[in-house]
Amino acid sequence: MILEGKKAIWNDYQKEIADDKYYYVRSCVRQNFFPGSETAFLKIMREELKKEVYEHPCHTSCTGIGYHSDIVPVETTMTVVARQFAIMTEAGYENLVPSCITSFGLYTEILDTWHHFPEVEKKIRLQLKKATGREFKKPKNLAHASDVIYKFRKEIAAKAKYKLINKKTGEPLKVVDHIGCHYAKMFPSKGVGGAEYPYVLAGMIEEWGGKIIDYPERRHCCGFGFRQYLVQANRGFSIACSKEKFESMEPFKPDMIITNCPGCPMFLDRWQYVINEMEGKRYGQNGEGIPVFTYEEVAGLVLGYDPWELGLQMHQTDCEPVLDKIGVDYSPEDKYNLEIIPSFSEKHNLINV
Amino acid sequence: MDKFGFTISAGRQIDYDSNNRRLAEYIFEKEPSFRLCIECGGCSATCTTANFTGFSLRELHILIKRGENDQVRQNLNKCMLCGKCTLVCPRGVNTRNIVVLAKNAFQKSDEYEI
Amino acid sequence: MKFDPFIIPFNIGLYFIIIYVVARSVIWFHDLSRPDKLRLQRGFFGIPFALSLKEIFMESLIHRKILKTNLRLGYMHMSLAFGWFLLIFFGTIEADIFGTKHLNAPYKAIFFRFFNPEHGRIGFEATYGFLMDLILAFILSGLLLAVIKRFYSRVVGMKKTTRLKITDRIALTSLWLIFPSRLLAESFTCGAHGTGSFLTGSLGAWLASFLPAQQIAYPFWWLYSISLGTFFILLPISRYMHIPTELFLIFMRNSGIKTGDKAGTYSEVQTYSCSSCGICIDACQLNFSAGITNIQSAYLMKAIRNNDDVSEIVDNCLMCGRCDQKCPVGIELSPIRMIQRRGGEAENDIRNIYNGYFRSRQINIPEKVISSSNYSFLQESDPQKADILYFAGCMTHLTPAIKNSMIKILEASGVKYNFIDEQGGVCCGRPLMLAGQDKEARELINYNSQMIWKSGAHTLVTSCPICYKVFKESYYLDVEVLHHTQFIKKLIDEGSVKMNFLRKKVVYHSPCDLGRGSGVYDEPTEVLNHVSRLEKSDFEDENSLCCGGSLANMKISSQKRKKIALDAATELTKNNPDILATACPLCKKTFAAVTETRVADISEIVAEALIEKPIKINSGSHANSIKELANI
Amino acid sequence: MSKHVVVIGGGVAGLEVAGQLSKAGIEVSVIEKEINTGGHLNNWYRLFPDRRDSSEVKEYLDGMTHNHGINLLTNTTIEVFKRNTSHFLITTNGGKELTADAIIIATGFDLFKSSRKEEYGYGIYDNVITSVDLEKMFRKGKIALTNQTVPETIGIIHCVGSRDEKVGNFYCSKLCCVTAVKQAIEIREFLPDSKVFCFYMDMRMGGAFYEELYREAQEKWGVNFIRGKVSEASETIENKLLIKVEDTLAGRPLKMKLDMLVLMAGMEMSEDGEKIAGIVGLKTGENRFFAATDNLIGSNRSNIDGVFYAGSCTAPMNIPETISHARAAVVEVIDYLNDGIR
Repeated sequence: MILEGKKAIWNDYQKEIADDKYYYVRSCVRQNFFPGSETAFLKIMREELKKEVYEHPCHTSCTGIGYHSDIVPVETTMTVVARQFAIMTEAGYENLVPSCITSFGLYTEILDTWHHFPEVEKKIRLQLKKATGREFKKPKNLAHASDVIYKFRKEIAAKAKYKLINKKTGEPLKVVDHIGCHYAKMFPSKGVGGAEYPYVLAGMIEEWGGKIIDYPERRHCCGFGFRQYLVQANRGFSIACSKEKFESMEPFKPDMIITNCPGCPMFLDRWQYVINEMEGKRYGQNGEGIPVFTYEEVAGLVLGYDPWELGLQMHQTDCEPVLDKIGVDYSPEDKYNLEIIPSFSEKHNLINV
Repeated sequence: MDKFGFTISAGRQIDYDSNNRRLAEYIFEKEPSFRLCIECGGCSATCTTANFTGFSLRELHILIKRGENDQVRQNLNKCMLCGKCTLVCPRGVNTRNIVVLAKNAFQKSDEYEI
Repeated sequence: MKFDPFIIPFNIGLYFIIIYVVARSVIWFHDLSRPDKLRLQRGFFGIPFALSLKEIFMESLIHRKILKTNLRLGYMHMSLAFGWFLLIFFGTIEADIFGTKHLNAPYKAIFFRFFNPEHGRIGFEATYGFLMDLILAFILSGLLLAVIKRFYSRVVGMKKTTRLKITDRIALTSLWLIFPSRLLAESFTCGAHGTGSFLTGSLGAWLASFLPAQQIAYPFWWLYSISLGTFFILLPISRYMHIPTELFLIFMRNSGIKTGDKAGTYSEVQTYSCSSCGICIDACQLNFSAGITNIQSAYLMKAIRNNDDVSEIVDNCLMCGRCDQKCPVGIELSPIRMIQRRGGEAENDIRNIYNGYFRSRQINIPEKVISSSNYSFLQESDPQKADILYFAGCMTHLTPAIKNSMIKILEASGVKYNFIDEQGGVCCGRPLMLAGQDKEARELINYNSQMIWKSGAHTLVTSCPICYKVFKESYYLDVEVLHHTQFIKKLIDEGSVKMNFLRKKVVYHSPCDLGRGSGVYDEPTEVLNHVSRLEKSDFEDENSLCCGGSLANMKISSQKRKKIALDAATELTKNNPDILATACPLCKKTFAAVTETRVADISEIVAEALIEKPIKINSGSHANSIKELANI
Repeated sequence: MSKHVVVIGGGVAGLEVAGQLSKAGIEVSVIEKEINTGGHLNNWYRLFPDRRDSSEVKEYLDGMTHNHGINLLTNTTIEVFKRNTSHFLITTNGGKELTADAIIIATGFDLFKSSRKEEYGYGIYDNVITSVDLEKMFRKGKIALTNQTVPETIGIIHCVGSRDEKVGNFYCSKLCCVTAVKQAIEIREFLPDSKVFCFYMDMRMGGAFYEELYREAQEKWGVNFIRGKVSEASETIENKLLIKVEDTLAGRPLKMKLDMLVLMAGMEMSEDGEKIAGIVGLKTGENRFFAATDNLIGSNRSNIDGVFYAGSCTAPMNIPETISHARAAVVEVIDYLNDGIR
């Protein structure tokens, strides 16, 4: 591996990320999958970085799941997205930050389509106007929430309580980064580092002391794939995808996986359990699984947030091995203690405090 | 396992490195013209067997070369050895001998330990 | 003198070989199938026995067939075999007449001169001695040829001579030593006693003039005896086993025993009867065109005798049958090769002398393991009813001109026929058989048989000699199987088709499976004579060449095939015929690729000559106008 | 007064044109941006199809220039280009001014920058090299991995940067297939124990003796040909290259590990050619190469009277084609100089 070559590519793929006044839109599914993540993002942005982040209660699903499952027609999707833009415009924001990778990909795709086919944009504006009476401005800056954390990775590192370093050995933790397919595969220029060698998560990990693993199946889908998972009979394909990834990363002995997509941590996490149930196979060291984190969770851990407040007890593959390696100060007995959880999140569970 | 209502799907990918290609090596050694195939498909087009069922000698050659021996074994015996393929082959591949060698190899051993 | 120790080696060898041959004969007889045993028993008391005696004399002693193909080689074999026979025959009489008593032990005749050194001075004795010297000189002349052949085979008109294994070498050396040592032993004895005729006497006198003849003679008598003894003992494990075996073979053959498709006594007797004369090597196109020199029948027989792995040899053969035709011993070489193909690869035993004498016999060739039904995908056939079936064959579909010509001829003949494989048929099964896969072939044979049976036809016409041969030999059909040349001949004879005479020079190439393989030589040439100027070639009937395209050879490269085809086509087109005619789609395709001369199947030539709508002179209808006349 | 022609580019086409014009009694100047003439020939070890040493062609071309008194300006580029009524004025980077009666553009091609096919990891993975890198190894007489061991399995990817809309090149570079076959043979010559796999989309062996070379590669050298475009390469923990390709003839995806991957970089319009197109005002085609006025009977003619093309600045060409094209340009120039019209 020639690092200079990678750096050259990373330099080629840099994007503009707004530095304040974000209009944040949540993911449909993340709050169920890893409920602490979005809350942690808001806390980091507002409390640690002192940035303005706005959320709107009328924001809806972008219909990306329906769109990618061939259920919702593209024009409908575009009109729904136009409404999101209209609400943002009404709120006086222009820096759109979706929490969901698919939303990010969809917004990017729609903006690009409108750029190349202005008549479509015109038609959608008309449809939105007819349906809701709303008008909109296109976002001035579109960045995924992980782009924003990437932008402030150094600031976070400066405030960090822990480093992604094995406390006992002093070695950096070996981290697998998994990027959601819709982040840059469709529009490589819209992702930090492009599609082949994405840097958005790698940049965070490097900054926070870890070491990124480049394994052969890094490009492979986590297995969510929408249609593959939604129909039960197809789930065999979904899990086969994840398995292929695990088998490919296993020889590198990763300590953890970091992701930036709603579906990926879900599937990489839960399928490890299912594979173990089906085949009795685990891919981590000492007969354990490989803990899977969202980038917000990792940022929260680095900043010294309580693991249980971050929602790590919601992971099916236990996170404790990583916590122990980093040397996080946590109380194992409080893992399922419901009482401590609201103390962290009640403020940020509300919109626009 | 039943409790999930699905199992882990087997991939269709040819894993070249873990496949056993002794059969191919054996045929390369005994019938060097095996190397000369340019995959034109002339053999499959004229094939007597292919007139009746799904059988492609061209594909069979590829599968032997890749070490996909199970698939080879499943299809090999459909060949009637009539020899039309040898006649139409533009590269002079001794197609019949390849089939005969593969048959012999399978008869010698199930594990293609030739 | 009645006894001398030097005769011991000879006696041991002689009694050993007599016992061995008798024992072996008993085993062979025992292993015969019951019908074959009966055939042999009946043969023993009938005409076959007389025929065999005649054949043994003509072939085993005189070597008539070799003489016919190759005079010098024939002379070599004759002088050794017939000469030796004469020597023994007249030697025994000599010992009987001139010896001390009648009915002597064999050694008395063989070493007569030693025991009767004073014999042969005058009169009748001297004349008889002259005869014996003449016979010895006859043998020695043949031996001289044999020695030269070994080192320079072209002297006897052979391009290639067989290669030898070690026991063969020792046996050969002892054989070579027998007659020179007899000559020297007799000469020295004669020299010492002043006896002997023109050869032994003169040589003996000259040798005695400067050597102590009496003392030197004795070691040569030993050498003579040892040579004989060694030769006899090595006989069963050397190629000279063919000498006693051939007698057995001739008798079996005359009794009507055939090779069949499994290894058995008869195939084993045949492999032992091969004298490695090498005529098959010279006949083989793989040898003289393609430079493949290790697979010919002589080598196959030797490899089988030696229990060697024959897999590389058996499959590399065109099965053209030229060697079968040329074999002076009449060994059914192709059927024996087919037995080996069916058998797959034999296990290679550890070789030793013991195995040579008492090896596991060829009866136990391991059967190939064949997987279950391969052709279950074939749908049950439902052919139209017809009197005559036309089965073009796989190869004919690659030569549409033949197929179209046959349709034209069939239409013109007005017969009710069904083109049974018009949309492509199932292979006849012979290619599988040629690969030794009889069981698979049987599946296809059953399928086709059913189809033929269902059609209710009485005649089956095919354009492909490969199909023809297998239809004839391996199908159980109640229809008349005809190759299209036979069918056309019939139509011509019946007057069902009329033809113009084409003013074209045609040379006919007889396809292997049709000619040598099925014995159809006459109809094709008669048809060609009927429509064209058929010219002679150097390779006709049994001596036809193979086009090189044969499906029987699994191993040969396309380049070598081409070379065979090119050589054969060059020979056949030497006199610049207009058409090189053949009767096989495979031959046609093979030749067409290598020659500028037009290559055509007989059916094409016939179709060209065909008067499609003969003007019926006596018919009631007549043309009303010139235009209509032109149309009929 | 003898006429003066300026040839831009000192590669195969440029030197051939210069030599032939000079023989015809015309004064010739060659402008070459590099220190040495010969262009891409300098990077090549042996040339297909008969695998002669490239230096033989180089010697021939050097002979052309040395024996015919050509004014060779190496290390030189064009700064200013002007046209008067009957002649052209060129100012070089050194400030030198040249007056020419006709101009021949022979700027040749650039090899596709393989790092642009990010999925193959050229410049990132240790043992991914290009066809040119391999030629350099041949010249050195040693094929080795970065850890100096000898590769056992080597993959060759055809069509890198050719027939690829994703990198903006729709056209076929035409020479990469035969280069791959030639290099596969040479690898097997150097490393008799190695296994070589060519991954191709189509084997385009159109030139004289190309198909024969292909057959030789299969028959004599046992090179394996797998039909399918490699979609991605990655490095494994053993520092091997894992490639994914569809074995289109088996109709199934295939993965395999290789020690070394050689990218058959295609041909592109040269960067300097593009600059010159701008300076001179020459038209370029959809494939970005110089556009001739007529693809059938005027492939040497440009949209400017007196400016002609020679060689692979108009389209991918092999050496015999380049030489022929250059000689054709000579005829065009002489006609032009004689008649004043083209």
